[in-house]
Amino acid sequence: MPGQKTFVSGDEAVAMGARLARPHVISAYPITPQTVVVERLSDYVEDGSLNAEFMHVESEHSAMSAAMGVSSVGARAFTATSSQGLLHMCEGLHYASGARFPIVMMNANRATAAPWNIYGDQRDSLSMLDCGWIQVYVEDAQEALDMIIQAYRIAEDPEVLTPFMVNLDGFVLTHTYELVEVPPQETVDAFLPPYQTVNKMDLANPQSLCITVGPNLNLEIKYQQHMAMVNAEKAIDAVDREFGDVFGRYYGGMVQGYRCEDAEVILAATGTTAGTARVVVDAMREQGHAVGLLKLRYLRPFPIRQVCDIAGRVKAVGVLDRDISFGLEGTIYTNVNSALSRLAQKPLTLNFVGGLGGRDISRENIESIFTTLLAAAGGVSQPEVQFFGMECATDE
Amino acid sequence: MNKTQAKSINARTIDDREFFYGHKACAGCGGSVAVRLALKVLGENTFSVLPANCMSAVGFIYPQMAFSSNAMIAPFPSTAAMLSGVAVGARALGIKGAYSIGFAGDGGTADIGLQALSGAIDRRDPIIYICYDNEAYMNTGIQKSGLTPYGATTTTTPAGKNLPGSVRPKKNMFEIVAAHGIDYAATCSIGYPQDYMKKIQKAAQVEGTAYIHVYASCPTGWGVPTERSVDVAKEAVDCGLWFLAEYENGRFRLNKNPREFKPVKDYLKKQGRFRHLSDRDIETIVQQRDAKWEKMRREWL
Amino acid sequence: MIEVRWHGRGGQGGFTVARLLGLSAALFEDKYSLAFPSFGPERRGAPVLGFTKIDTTPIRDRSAVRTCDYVVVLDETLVDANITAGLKPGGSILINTRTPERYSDVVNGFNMAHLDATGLALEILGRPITNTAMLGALIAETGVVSLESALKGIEVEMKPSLVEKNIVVVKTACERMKEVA
Amino acid sequence: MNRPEVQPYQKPFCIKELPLGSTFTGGHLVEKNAGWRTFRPIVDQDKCTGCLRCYLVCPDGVIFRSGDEMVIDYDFCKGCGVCAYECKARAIEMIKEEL
Repeated sequence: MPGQKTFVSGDEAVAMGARLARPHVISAYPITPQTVVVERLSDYVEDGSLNAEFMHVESEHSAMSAAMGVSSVGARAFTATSSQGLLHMCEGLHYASGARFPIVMMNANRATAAPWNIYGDQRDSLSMLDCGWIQVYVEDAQEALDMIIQAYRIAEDPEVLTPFMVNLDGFVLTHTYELVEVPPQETVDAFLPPYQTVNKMDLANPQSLCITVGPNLNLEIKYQQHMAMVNAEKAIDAVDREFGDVFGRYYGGMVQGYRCEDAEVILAATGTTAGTARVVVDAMREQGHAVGLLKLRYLRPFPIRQVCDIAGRVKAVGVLDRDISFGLEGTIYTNVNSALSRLAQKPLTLNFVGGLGGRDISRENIESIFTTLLAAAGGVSQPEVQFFGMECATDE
Repeated sequence: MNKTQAKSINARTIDDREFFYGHKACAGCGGSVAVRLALKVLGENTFSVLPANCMSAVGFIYPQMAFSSNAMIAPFPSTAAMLSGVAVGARALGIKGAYSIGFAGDGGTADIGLQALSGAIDRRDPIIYICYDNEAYMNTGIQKSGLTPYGATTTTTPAGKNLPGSVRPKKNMFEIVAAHGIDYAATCSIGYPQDYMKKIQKAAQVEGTAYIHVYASCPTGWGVPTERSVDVAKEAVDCGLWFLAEYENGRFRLNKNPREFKPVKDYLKKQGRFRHLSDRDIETIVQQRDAKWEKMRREWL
Repeated sequence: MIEVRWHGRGGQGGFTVARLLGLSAALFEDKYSLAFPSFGPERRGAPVLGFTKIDTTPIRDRSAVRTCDYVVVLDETLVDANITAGLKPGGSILINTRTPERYSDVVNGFNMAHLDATGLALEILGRPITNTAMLGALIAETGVVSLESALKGIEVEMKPSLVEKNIVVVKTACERMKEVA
Repeated sequence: MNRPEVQPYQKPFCIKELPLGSTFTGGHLVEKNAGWRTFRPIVDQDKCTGCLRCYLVCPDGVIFRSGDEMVIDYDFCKGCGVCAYECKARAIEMIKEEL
């Protein structure tokens, strides 16, 4: 049964993905640019196309707390937020992962205040890398829809039982309309069975949840949680393969290399930026430059092996961060370097920070990044952390 | 949510099982009386949610689990939000005949948890929210909360040369909740356990959201000997500094309207937290009490 | 380095006296000391521990105290089979009791001293708060700090209304320990 | 019995045996609270009128009717004295814990 073609925005694709995943309860608080997700879901609940309860919570902190309550009785919870909202529910993020509640949440990547900015960058989700949530970054609306469905399969896997954050670039993806194939409900139902778990309150077998664990066993419990996230890679790859077999779309699991096999330099990027980078790679390849793109899909668990296998061989690796961890460098750069440091011979690496607060990342920006990388590979020394696309001098 | 049989609830008809047992609360803890009795009234089919407070801190210390019916700790601001999620999740799963009940303290209700409680009432989620009020943040060592009464010394409102302890009156939680147009709200005291049990049962039969505000003494925080714990909660009502009332169908009702009160001074002087009060402070407290009762009698009778 | 372990119940002032000892050594005897409770919620009635470490050089080690030179028991109902666990050879145990013979076996060979601290506290303070009485007993038995430093510590640390009586308690405790010795 | 009882407890030997995340069985007791008290309540069954006020207000739920007697679970009584204080018939006395 082929899917039904639609022309929708990233937000709408997420709402459709959520509807297909049959959540029991949606608890969400509106925030730009996520609002269309919750508006569509409200329509679906009202028109009966989604048999779910919609909780009008009074804040994002309560959105996550309610979602945890839902999961604690074994029901499937869905929520969505962005930037300030994500930060407001930070306590709940750590809480849910520690309680092993497989909640799925869409996060519209958006700059964090102050100063106020409603446009896209990844400061919000990247500042939450340590909160114990699986994090995937999608490139287009189709991948957004598909990953909401895959997210439940992975998160609810008894070996994983870890909450899952699906990240979409604010506006550039959430509010951009494109062709999306919506898979049929029956196929999705076969792919994504109802949520079954022992990690819940049960009238027949009363449990205590979110208990206190002191120095006697806390270290071991957190090791258990860490290993579940590390081993989630198996489920991620398996679900990606099965999804491809069933729905015809393979995404490559943890990462997706594009023309990296014979590349001299590689640029690592996430989300919609990877899309633009693909176009620049093709163009520069025609001009005879051996450049490649490493699309990082998952940032937690982090694809250490894949980054080493694909990017370890080249002379120079660039990492594009729509983020800056003040006082050091881009957060993705820190993670990629940590992975590459496992290699006996670490390639030269450069960090390209830009696209903050909705600043467009143009093809020219990426082309000049590749040119810089090629020069660095040729021995021209370069500053390790470079802000690109600045519209005023930095008078350093 | 089906209704418990409407048999009148008392010491003989109450469930003889203990659902909150072997906990690590201080000897004489009033809060544990409130939790224990409520769970016995409601029976085994419950989902309890407690935020960070004494009762959760003493009830879930791995491997000693004192709750033998389903129970869960919520983030501090989230009692009513998480509890709503439980109730709505259970409804979505078609789980019948189970009560979703929250136990938060005074600060957990009137301060950090107020927003979530307001949201739950607004949504009319099918929950029973119990605030056990020991008039300060006791779990963290007796700091002032929004329900700390005027004149009480706490570690953050120390009575000294310049201040008589807390200088603000208790927030009026009962009427704040009622102002939401909640289906049922009541005030109780562990000193009047029969009245408390009856109101818990009534809350369980409510179609919609119910709120119970129960006065629950804290020997440690109030500076009373452990054996007097329940009696001091009773005396609070008898001297008029607390009251037993209900809000239902949009109307208030006073359950107990004593002709004359026991002396406030006796009630206060028994407690370490009030021992410093001057006669003038006590006079202020008596005036505040009389003003409150004058209003209640005028409007609620 | 001298290490003292105090056994009390929540609300009996076990940690207050552990801190008082450390303060006296640090402020009045040019020593370095650490004082800390057994971390975690202190529930009224629940058994709790307090620790004092005193040394002539700054104390860097922050790991849990495994051994100690002296064990001080403020409430004899806390005495159980492993009350002397961690006590160093030659160390002593002090128990607030009127019937020390009852504990001759459980102190398994360690030097034991005792004081009816409850009686003394009721006599002078009118309340069974035994912490400063047992501090007096410890000083008399071990000289861990001088009586004078301990009294100065009380003056600095305690509320004015409590200072005078507690000074009498500590002094009397010392005298009564000397009489028995 | 209508109250949870202390069960033997073995610290998990390996990660697989750990509780899953932050979830554990309800009503799982591994230790008593008897060590908390310095006084214990004794009921004079003759004076007791069976009003059950002590049963209602006991913070730990350790005093209850069994047959026609009031029984106390001394494993979990903390000796707070509420029962004795609240007993109108003066049928409960707090006596010093024998050592």
